[in-house]
Amino acid sequence: MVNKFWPIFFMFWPILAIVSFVIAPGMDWWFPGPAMSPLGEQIDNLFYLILVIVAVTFVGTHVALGYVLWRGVDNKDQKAWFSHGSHNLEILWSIAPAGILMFISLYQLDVWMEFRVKTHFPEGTTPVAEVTARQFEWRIRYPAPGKKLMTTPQSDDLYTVNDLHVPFGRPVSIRLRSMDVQHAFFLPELRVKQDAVPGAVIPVWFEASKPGEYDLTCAELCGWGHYKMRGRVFAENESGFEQYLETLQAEQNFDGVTQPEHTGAQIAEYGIEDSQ
Amino acid sequence: MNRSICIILFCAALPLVGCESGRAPSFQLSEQSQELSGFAKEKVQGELEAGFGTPSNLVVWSELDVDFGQYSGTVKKVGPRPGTLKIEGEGLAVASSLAGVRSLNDLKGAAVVVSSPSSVTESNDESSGEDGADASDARTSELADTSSGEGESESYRVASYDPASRLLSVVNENGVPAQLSVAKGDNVQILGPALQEGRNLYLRHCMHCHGVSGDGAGPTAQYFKVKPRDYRQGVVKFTSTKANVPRPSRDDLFRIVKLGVPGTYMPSFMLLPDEEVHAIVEYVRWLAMRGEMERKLNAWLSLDYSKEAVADMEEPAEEIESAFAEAWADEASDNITQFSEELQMDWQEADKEENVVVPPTERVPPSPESIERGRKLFQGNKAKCASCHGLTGKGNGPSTESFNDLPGQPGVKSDKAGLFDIWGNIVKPRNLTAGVFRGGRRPIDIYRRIHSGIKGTPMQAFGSTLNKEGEIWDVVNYVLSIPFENKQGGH
Amino acid sequence: MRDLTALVIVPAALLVLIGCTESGSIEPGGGAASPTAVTVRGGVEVAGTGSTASTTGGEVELIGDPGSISGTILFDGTAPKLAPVVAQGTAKADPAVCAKNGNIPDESLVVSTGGGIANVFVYLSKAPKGFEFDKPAEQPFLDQKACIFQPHALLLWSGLDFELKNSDKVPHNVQTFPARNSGENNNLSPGSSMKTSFRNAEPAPFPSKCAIHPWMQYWTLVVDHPFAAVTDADGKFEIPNIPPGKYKFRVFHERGEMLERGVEVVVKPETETSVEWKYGASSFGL
Amino acid sequence: MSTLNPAADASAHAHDDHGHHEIGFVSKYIFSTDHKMIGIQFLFTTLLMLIVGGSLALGVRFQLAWPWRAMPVVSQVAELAGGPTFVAEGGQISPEFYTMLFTMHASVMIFLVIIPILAGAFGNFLIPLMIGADDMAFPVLNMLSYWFMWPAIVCFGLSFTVGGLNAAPAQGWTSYPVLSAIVDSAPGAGDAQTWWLMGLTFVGVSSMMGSVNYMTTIINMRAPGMTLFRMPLTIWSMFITAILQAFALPVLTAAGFMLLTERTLGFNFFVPGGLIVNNGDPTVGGGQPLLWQHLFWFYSHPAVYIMLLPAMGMVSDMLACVVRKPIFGYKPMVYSMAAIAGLGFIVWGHHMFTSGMNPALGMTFMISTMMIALPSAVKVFNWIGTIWGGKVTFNTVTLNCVAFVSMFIVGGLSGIFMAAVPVDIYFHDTYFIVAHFHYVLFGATLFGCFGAIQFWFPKMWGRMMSERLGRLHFFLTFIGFNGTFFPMHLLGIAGFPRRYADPYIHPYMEHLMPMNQFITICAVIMGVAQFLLIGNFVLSIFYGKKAGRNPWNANGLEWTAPSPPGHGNFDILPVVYRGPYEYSSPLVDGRDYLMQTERLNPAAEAVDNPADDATTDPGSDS
Repeated sequence: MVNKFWPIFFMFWPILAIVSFVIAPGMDWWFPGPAMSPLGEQIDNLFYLILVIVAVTFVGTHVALGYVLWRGVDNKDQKAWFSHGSHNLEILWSIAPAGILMFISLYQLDVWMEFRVKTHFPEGTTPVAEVTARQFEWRIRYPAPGKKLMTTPQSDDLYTVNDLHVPFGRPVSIRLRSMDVQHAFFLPELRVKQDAVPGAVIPVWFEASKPGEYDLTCAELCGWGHYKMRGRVFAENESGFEQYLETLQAEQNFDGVTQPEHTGAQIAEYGIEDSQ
Repeated sequence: MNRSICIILFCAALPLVGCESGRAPSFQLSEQSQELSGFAKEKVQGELEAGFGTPSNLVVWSELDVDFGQYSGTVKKVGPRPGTLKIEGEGLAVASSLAGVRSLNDLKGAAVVVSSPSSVTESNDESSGEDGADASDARTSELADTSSGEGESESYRVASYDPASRLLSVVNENGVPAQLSVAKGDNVQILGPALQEGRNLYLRHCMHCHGVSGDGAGPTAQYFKVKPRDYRQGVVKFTSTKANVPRPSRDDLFRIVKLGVPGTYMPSFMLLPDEEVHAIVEYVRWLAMRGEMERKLNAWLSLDYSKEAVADMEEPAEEIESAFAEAWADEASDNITQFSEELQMDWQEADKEENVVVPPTERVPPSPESIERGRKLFQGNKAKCASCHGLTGKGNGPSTESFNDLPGQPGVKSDKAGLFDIWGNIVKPRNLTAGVFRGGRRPIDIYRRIHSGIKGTPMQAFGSTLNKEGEIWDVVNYVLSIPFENKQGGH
Repeated sequence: MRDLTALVIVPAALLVLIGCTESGSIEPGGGAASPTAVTVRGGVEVAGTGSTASTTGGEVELIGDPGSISGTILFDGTAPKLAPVVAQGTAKADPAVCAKNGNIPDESLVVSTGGGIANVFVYLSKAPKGFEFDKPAEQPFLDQKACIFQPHALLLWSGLDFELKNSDKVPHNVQTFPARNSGENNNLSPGSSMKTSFRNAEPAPFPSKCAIHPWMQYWTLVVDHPFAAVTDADGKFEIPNIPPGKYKFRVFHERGEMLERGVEVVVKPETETSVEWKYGASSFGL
Repeated sequence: MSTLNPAADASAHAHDDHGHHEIGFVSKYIFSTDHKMIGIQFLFTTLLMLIVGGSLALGVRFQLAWPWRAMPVVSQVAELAGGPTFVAEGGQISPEFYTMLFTMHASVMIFLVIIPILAGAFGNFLIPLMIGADDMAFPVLNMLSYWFMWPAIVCFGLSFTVGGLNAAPAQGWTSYPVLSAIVDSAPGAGDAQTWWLMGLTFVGVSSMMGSVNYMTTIINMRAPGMTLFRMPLTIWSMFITAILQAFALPVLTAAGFMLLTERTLGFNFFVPGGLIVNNGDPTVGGGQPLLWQHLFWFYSHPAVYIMLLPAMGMVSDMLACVVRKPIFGYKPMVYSMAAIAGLGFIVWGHHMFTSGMNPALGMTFMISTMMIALPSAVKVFNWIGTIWGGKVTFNTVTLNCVAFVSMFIVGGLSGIFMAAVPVDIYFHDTYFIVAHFHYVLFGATLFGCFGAIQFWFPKMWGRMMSERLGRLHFFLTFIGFNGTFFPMHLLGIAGFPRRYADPYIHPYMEHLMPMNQFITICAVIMGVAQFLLIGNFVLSIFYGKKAGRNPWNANGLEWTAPSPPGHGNFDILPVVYRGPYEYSSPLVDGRDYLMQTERLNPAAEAVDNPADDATTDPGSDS
């Protein structure tokens, strides 16, 4: 039995691996919640598709490996099997993977096109804000309520930081810029990621399918404070969004007289409305 | 043989996984204190440690009459386990006028004072009153008692507190569950929760730039073009307070932490929960007070007992030292009391309603006329904004080129031309065409900067100069219009 | 066999680490190894009583009526001629007004023909104990003429308002750099004036300047007692009405800085004690 | 019988071999032109660097597991080294020091450990021995290629100390501009980054020299009868690697120089205008940051195969030997390696799916990337096929080789997720990537190297390494490795980004801290285990069991030479009659190996008559 230790050992860890993947969702070692955008759902589906294919391959290869090892250790023959391989097998295991891989890659293309190719963006994608990444925060510029987002700053634009409010239920886009180095606009729950490249303005569209608060992080090393770039996308209904812009406008035009001073607590409303 | 080898190798490798070195963050003495001669430096350090403690053992100092939050409750029953108390009613209640201390949870290690009802009833009544000052007066006087061990009161430290079960477990100074000499109905108080949580958050979020001692010289700061604020003079640039009120209000600090300072490395902490930001604000104020205390002690001692002063006295060293000892014995007590009064007064001033700059009139609508008037004032001889900010507001006025005098040191010239702030850094007058406003872009923010200047910088208070109706508003309107001057046509 | 060794060692490694993790509790942001504690400290107990002699306060015997001190501070040798800070017509700011018809002199050392040094502060760092006095009725004011501060050395009482004036045709401002008060920086438009004050006494004179015309400097001493004086153009000063006793005076000059940390002066009842102090070029870094 | 085996009567030669060439210590051990000594020098250097890179990694892990706590060793060492001193902070490192830790970890591991240990150490040592040459084609160039490592090491070392307090490159090993191009953009972007680039250039020069040498040697200096398809797969892999390096490296070197000139001479390639970095004045110029990424990855993706192929080759050789069986599908193995190399040049874009490059490129790169998985798959199947029906004895070599295969499967499969563009949108720059390339580079390559060290050690020193320690080391490393890197897949799926000094300020990651602590514990076990390897290596040099010429009963030419081989390697010029994998050949009885040099039947075996190859060529199917 001792000479079987190692085959068992090499069998044992793949089992652990599989198990860990099986229990992972239960242990909350999985995606940060279900995909909160239609595109995200497609991405998840692709992920699960690949996961299945990969899992099968993984199990298959390791079973094979374990089997040949097992057989190998108690190979009582005086000599090993003298073989230089099999042409047909080679053909077989070249064609099969090729087919699968080809399938996977072609199957993905349309999702990619939808996400990145401008002509394939969904109907009615409207730009809501300009997000400028800088070390180490997200500076956000909205058009004044009822206005369109201009490419250059306007005198009545509204500014805020780290807190991007958008209407949910329809595709919206942002103009993604970087003020200094390369950053990446990453919404884990929405499965959106796009680098902010210095010197370029990149339109990024996404659609929050439910109202709520989604984390916004930076996913491209941007310096010592890379981890500090904590922002959020706050998806709310149209009226709530309008309401927000108006509050922001009021706050921003505050002249110290005409209305009660916004104390810290009230600023926080924009920041912390409902984070229990 | 192999066995032994691998054991040896394993031991050799242990350092790799060696446990924490046990080192803890520590406050550093300021440059001036370093200039003091040994014996004086000792005293200063001792005074600061006694009054403020170390980052890992903060001291709420009764001489420093500031509210750092307080939780209090009444003992329902002692036990079940040794060192645990059950708190009556809702559990620990906030007994403090301080905004930010509600629902702080990180109480571990905070000081607990358990005292018999008689000695504390009145302080409870008062601290529930609106006026924070009175409440804290009562409390601190009582703290003084507890510290000096009078009255039947005991100090422990929090091990844990569970709001749900209202079970508070405490340990004594040595960290072992305390043998409580506590009776039902005794009053329980947890001191300075805001300060403590603030310290934890500060060490995590702020220390790398602003430094453990708040000297703006954290390890990361060395790379910045725009240096982090050094709190130790108690001065911050962007305040809502009047020109003659030197300190920022709590709200000012809160805004800065929440919104960040565009155009600098100060990021926005918008998404930190309010309580945490409040706690950070409290800790920053406390650090500033510590720095000021050090500064005041220096101002007093450095004249006679700085290294160079001692060097050019003819008396022998021990004579000077004994002279110092006398002087210290004679004056320290009064001075320190006075210093702490001064700085509390400064910080209390800052939080008073009447010291916030409120424009007499509401904003003049940004009409072309108003903007034109603003331009005249900006460029004209009355305010002469242009001499620093330049005729077109690019921040390149003649003063930035022609002078290199360091502030507060007459005759001392810098090798670089420019304007300097009190921290010795060159400050560029803001380039107003960029549309980046560090102290906030609301009209009121800009109004206040014009009205009472930017503290610590050559940007002066124009409140008394632009005193005619709406003059400041005109300038504000002009300043806000500068970034768009050339784009107005297309708009 | 071999695996036994391994099985011994793996837990060992684990243990070491677990040891580690417990030595510092796990939640992030802890920073220090030891847990934070907020403890209480009572009022400072400092040994000694208020009445003992102090190096700076001086010993006072309140016997008899007050005397007075009059003194002169002289420059030892011939004072050098200092170049003007701004020569006529070369002002880098507002040449239309500043240094238009005349140099702006360097006032960092002003010596009269008689050798008296002006603008020297003579003061006690602390009022002698147990002696009452009242605050003066009015305070000196500060004026700005032809881009020069007048006076160049200002002696103020703490807590009393004093006036800042601008008699020029250009805006000025006054930026102060005190040690124990908080600095201010007020703009003064042409011909305007304002009032301000310092709350705390200062241990030593401090400089102030005009940020618009940085060559404009003056020095202020804020005191909370009457035992201080500034020398006039001839280097003379007077401290009237001072109780008999032995004092240690500070003598401060902006260039020579602390000329004396505690020069001893004995005041007899109802007599004028006159003193004369000489300082050579070296004291002024010349 | 023994007459058939030159290894048997070799001891005599072995002795007088040492007598012959008397050369001074310096030229023998330091500035040696002997490929074996150079290989060994490379080996020692890389093992040393392995420790350095490893402790840097542990620093990273500690911060991730217990953020902002006084860091045990690394911070103290850094202090000793005149680096950062976090005294006021009580040993709590600063965020930029964290970025420096992972930057230097990657740089050291890639440029000073993996590439040199494969090409440098084993390439040098094995190539001449395996093809029956007495030395490299250009011995002096060979020596230089080692001694150009040291300027690189010095530069990397300097980059830690210059610029005063904790200034080391902090841009990640990819050093993307603008971060790496503008001096103010980050701590360590100053002189440190410049030194780093110099170091990179030196490494490039070093491996360029190596690759030229390898190609020439392999083409020109094979022993009589060593036709291309009789070469061991190790040689094939080294050959292909050399070609890869020769064609890819110049691009990186050029890019490096462009960045250097941009930083030092004010040229403008990568920095666009109008950026406000570190709140300074706006930049001027019309550079394009993506240009760097293209150039960098055009080298660095092939580099991944440079870091993998030699291990594949060596594992193939070792595997065939330890299972006493011919390699399964020799020619497909060769072709697939060639295919990997070829495709390796047209897949670099999959590192840039989210970089905002033209989406059309994204599609093409996805397809080519998917395709490159194919040859890898073929190789895996062939390895399994090789073990199939073999006689497996589990010594350290076997264990490491099997681990190689197993880990490579995982690494390869996880790659498919990233090859799929839409899925990569989510996985880009998360810990899934980290898991993936550690499975390939550590899991595959390093296990291969551990095996190779054990396997060829007797050839280097004439002694065997300790089996027990070897297996213990393998066991701990394997456990530690999988415990460290497998959970990282889950971290990645949970959206845990790379290069975060304190990820837990983001609420959706707070709950991942325990897992990170587990990972760190495993990482420490793995790190500690490496001391077993070092100890085993050093001790066995002196106390190891004496080994004859052919301790493994292997077929390769190197086993006909004495152990250790003297100057000039072979006492008799080897003549090759067959491929290297004739294990368990029916042609001989009583033993299951048949060396390449053994002449059985003159009629059947010509020395180098291609027509006859058909009969003995292992590639032909039986």
